[in-house]
Amino acid sequence: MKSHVIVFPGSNCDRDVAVAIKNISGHQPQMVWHKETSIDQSDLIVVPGGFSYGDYLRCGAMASTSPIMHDVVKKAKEGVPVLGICNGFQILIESGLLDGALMRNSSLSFICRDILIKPKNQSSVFTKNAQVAKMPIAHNEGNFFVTSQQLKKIQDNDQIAFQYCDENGNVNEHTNPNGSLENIAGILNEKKNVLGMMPHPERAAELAHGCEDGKNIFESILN
Amino acid sequence: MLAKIYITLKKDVLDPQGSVIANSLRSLGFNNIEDVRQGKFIEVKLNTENKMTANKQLNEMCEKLLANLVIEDYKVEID
Amino acid sequence: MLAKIYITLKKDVLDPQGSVIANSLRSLGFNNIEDVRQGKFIEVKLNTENKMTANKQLNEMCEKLLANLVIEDYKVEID
Amino acid sequence: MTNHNWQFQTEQSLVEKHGLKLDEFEKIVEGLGREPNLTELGIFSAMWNEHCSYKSSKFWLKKLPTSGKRVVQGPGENAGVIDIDDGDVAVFKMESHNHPSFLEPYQGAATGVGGILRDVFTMGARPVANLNALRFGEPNHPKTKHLLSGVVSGIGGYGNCIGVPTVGGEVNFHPSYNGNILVNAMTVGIAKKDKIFYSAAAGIGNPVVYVGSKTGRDGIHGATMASAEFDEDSEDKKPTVQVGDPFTEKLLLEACLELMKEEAIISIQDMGAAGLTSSSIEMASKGDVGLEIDLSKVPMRAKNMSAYELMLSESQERMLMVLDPSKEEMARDIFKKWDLEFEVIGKVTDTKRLILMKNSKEEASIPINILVEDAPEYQRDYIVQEPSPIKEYKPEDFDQNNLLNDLNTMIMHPDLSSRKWIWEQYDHMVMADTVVRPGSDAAVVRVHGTNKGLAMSTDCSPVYCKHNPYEGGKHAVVETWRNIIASGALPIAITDCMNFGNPEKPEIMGQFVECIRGMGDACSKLNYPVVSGNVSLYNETNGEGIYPTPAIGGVGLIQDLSNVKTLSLKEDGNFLCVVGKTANHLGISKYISIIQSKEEGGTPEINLDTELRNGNFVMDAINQKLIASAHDVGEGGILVAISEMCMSGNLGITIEIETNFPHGYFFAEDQSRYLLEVSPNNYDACQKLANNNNVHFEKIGIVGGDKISIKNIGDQHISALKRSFETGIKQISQL
Ligand SMILES: Nc1ncnc2c1ncn2[C@@H]1O[C@H](COP(=O)(O)OP(=O)(O)O)[C@@H](O)[C@H]1O
Ligand SMILES: [Mg+2]
Repeated sequence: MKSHVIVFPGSNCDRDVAVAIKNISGHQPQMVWHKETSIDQSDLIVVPGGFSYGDYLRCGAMASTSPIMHDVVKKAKEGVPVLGICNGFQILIESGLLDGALMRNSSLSFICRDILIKPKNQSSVFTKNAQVAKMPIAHNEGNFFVTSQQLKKIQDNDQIAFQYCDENGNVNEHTNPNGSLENIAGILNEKKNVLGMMPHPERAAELAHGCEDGKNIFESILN
Repeated sequence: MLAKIYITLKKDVLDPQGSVIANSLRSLGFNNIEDVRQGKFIEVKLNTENKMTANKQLNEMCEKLLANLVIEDYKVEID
Repeated sequence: MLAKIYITLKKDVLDPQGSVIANSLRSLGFNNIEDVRQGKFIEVKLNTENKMTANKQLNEMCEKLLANLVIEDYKVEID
Repeated sequence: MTNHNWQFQTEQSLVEKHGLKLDEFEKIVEGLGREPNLTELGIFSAMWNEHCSYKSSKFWLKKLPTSGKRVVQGPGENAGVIDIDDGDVAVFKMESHNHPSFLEPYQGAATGVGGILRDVFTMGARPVANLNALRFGEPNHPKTKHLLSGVVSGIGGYGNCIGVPTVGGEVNFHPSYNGNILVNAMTVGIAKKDKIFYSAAAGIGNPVVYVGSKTGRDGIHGATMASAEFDEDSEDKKPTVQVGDPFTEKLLLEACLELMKEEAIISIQDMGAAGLTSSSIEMASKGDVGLEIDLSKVPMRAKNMSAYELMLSESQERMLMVLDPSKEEMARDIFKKWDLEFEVIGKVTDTKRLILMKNSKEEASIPINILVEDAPEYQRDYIVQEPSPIKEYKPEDFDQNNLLNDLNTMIMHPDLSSRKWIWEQYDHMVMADTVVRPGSDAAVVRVHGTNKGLAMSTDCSPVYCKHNPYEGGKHAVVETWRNIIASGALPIAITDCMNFGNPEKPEIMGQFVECIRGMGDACSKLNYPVVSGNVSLYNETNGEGIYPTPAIGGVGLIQDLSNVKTLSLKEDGNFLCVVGKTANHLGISKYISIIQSKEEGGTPEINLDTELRNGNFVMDAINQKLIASAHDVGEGGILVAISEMCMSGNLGITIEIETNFPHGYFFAEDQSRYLLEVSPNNYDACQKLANNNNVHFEKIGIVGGDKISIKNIGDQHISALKRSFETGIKQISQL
């Protein structure tokens, strides 16, 4: 089991996700500085949350042009599982690995709180054991948008990974924290080996966090 | 050489920021506001005299980094 | 009537975004970048035909809401 | 001041514009043996102003207790340091950014956070939590909405980006802040005890290195504009508001911590207020050495900056270090990796002078001691005013049928309502060690990789301080102490931020003196020393001072995280018990101010012996695992505290206690009280522990259901209460 966490200037959930992976799998992930150009053989590449390049210009835009991203894209195309969380999701979108765009939250303010998500796709390496789960979000730009054709495409192709919901799995405007189209909280690429999601599973990964629902996603890839 | 770049959201993309601004303006008493859209205005100082190459470069910058073509359009102007 | 508003940071005010964008462009190979400043570009659709009053209104909007006069300058243009 | 016959070349008005008194100027001339040039005048002005010299407050601050078994570093360094066992230390401090936040709330608050973070990581600590203490004017004052939303998004904007969780704080609204809001920011960091960095420069000939952002004309002392030298193109030279760049600060943080792992840094000091001036002088003075700086080497953002501007610029995200010369290249590589400026700008000398060169011309030469040791210190006149009299209230004055309505009105008020609208804009979970999030008493943050944690809370009641500064000073300290105890921790030490009006007015100075006396008595009694702090005076508009506001930030240690308590009720059938006596003190209470719109009746008094006994009892009971949840009784009294426990736990309660003065019992703000949820099995043990310690402990109700039911009075649904609770602050943002 070998995993890698990419570190950009301004990443700030890199350590958190590494700790979660270590606790869950027993293996210490390797941290990869963005200026490097290649990643060793890997079973999981994580693009962590934070404010790469300060979120200046557009979240994820500058990080997506970092040297390491060529190899991340290449590995993703070869089928290596790639997980982007929060700013990592934004980076994967900007690098073209995932469809759509993440715009400013409809409230126009940063939101940090627990939300619930339910899996729509239940076959990918990330979501195969997923259920309704509670975990935090913490972002300013998580308002997912795609054009109507693209939406149809990702729907038809079962690429919607998670939707914001309530305890009973109901998906509606009251359970939508940021204005995302179709309450989308996470999406997959066509091949289903790349997942981008706004919620932070690494912040709901041990008892001290008050909730362990986030472990499921890591367990299903790592074990 | 000073270039100006305008980045705007595509027509059919919702602009949450613009609508909030429009509402705030209305509540300040500007009742004749029909619509507000917010974009970016970027000024780039380039060390070159050649407008042609500058123009080409600036367009490339927009495509590669400054604009997100999924949701945004851009326009380049050179003084 | 469509109006365009340009909001820019005052000259000596630090523009953290601009400098990071400039560095990022340089590392993409655009070596002749001297400086980048990022501002806002706001389009306002107004239901009026009178340019004079529109102009007055738009300036007021900038002073009251759109621009932060402590650190920003603004410019209004009417098509 | 003496009446001078101005006999100097320097214009009298120039001296005044630099905020220096004429006899202070005489002192400068005497010390230098000549008149200062403009750059030197600027340096003196910065060093001798209240902010850097503490000239009005020093005498009194020395009276605070600052030592204790766990104190590793008390006041005097960038931040205080306390021992939290196992070779770990906690490093923390609070600082004000009041005036800049009033001018530009987003940037003012953001740069306030940036500044206090640097104070903490300069000492070698990784920041692990931010807190704040905020005061705004009346909720419906025309400026409040703009200031509140700007300050909150500024604090979030900076903290979220740099990736340090903002885990707590406090906020009040009062007309005394209409024209002068308070923004106090606190940072807590963790370091290894044997890896703390200090500011004293050492090693003659060692390089002085500038790192971080470039220097621009940010926040230069207003006097620049006035001085004759800048007449031409003065528009260009206007000082500008500081803009925060949290991204650069994040890089600076990582680069500094990376370099601190090597044995390279001899001394380090952040550039805060008065930038290069205060940082270089601080280093030289602490190390009893001189510094020679070549200003032309300073990385500049703007063109043609003068020596004066370079020395007084308050550009953010910068640091000054003295390095071991053999490590210079290694250090340079680290900063290069993080894309930061790194420039050797000078060296340590044995002259004990600050010598500034620019393009080979000497711009200043000042003996360090006259800047620091000889700085003016005043024992200002003060008048201690009589505290507001304590008023006795009678049951007949209140209608008990209104009691639950009154409760509803109170918890809807911005002073008592939920602060969720605020903390949801802060990332309070990044670093994944937040164990108790905002919304409980103290926040708890785990020490990374261990099973211990730090509890922290900021508090102050300015209304209490106004009406009785001595009791108010005690209260601010004790309130953090209680919050920390209620979260399951041992309170260890505090930092403070003393926000007051103009100290040249004897009544204001009297408030300051009395608040300090109250704080000192509480700290001594509770073995809870002051390890760092900050003073912000002259908070006035149109000659009216703000209410005295000694904001306190307390820190405690939890050895075993399984002892953490929150205020949420946990289980049907448990007993709710009150610790401490209620004596119907309604004076200056939230009830009187919100329901009766009055501010009268006297500040409640604190008996520090009772306080200590009750607190120790709660700590013991928690450590003996007898307690399910805990909450201190604060503003609003018992019923507000009970409501908070119910709303947070989504559980109701049946209150059985009988009283012939319900308003008095339920809304009084008598001190030294806590509410404890105890399972029936543990009740006897608790009662016995209380008896043995001479602590008043009494069961008042049984947890369960979805309502607050009070015998002989009525019911209130928790869900309805919650709706009211959540409107308060949010409403302001929608005004
Ligand atoms: N400005 C703020 N930022 C973050 N959290 C805040 C702020 N103000 C209050 N809080 C949080 O809200 C809760 C209630 O605060 P407060 O009313 O001061 O409690 P108490 O009366 O127990 O001291 C605490 O958890 C506190 O940390
Ligand atoms: Mg508090």
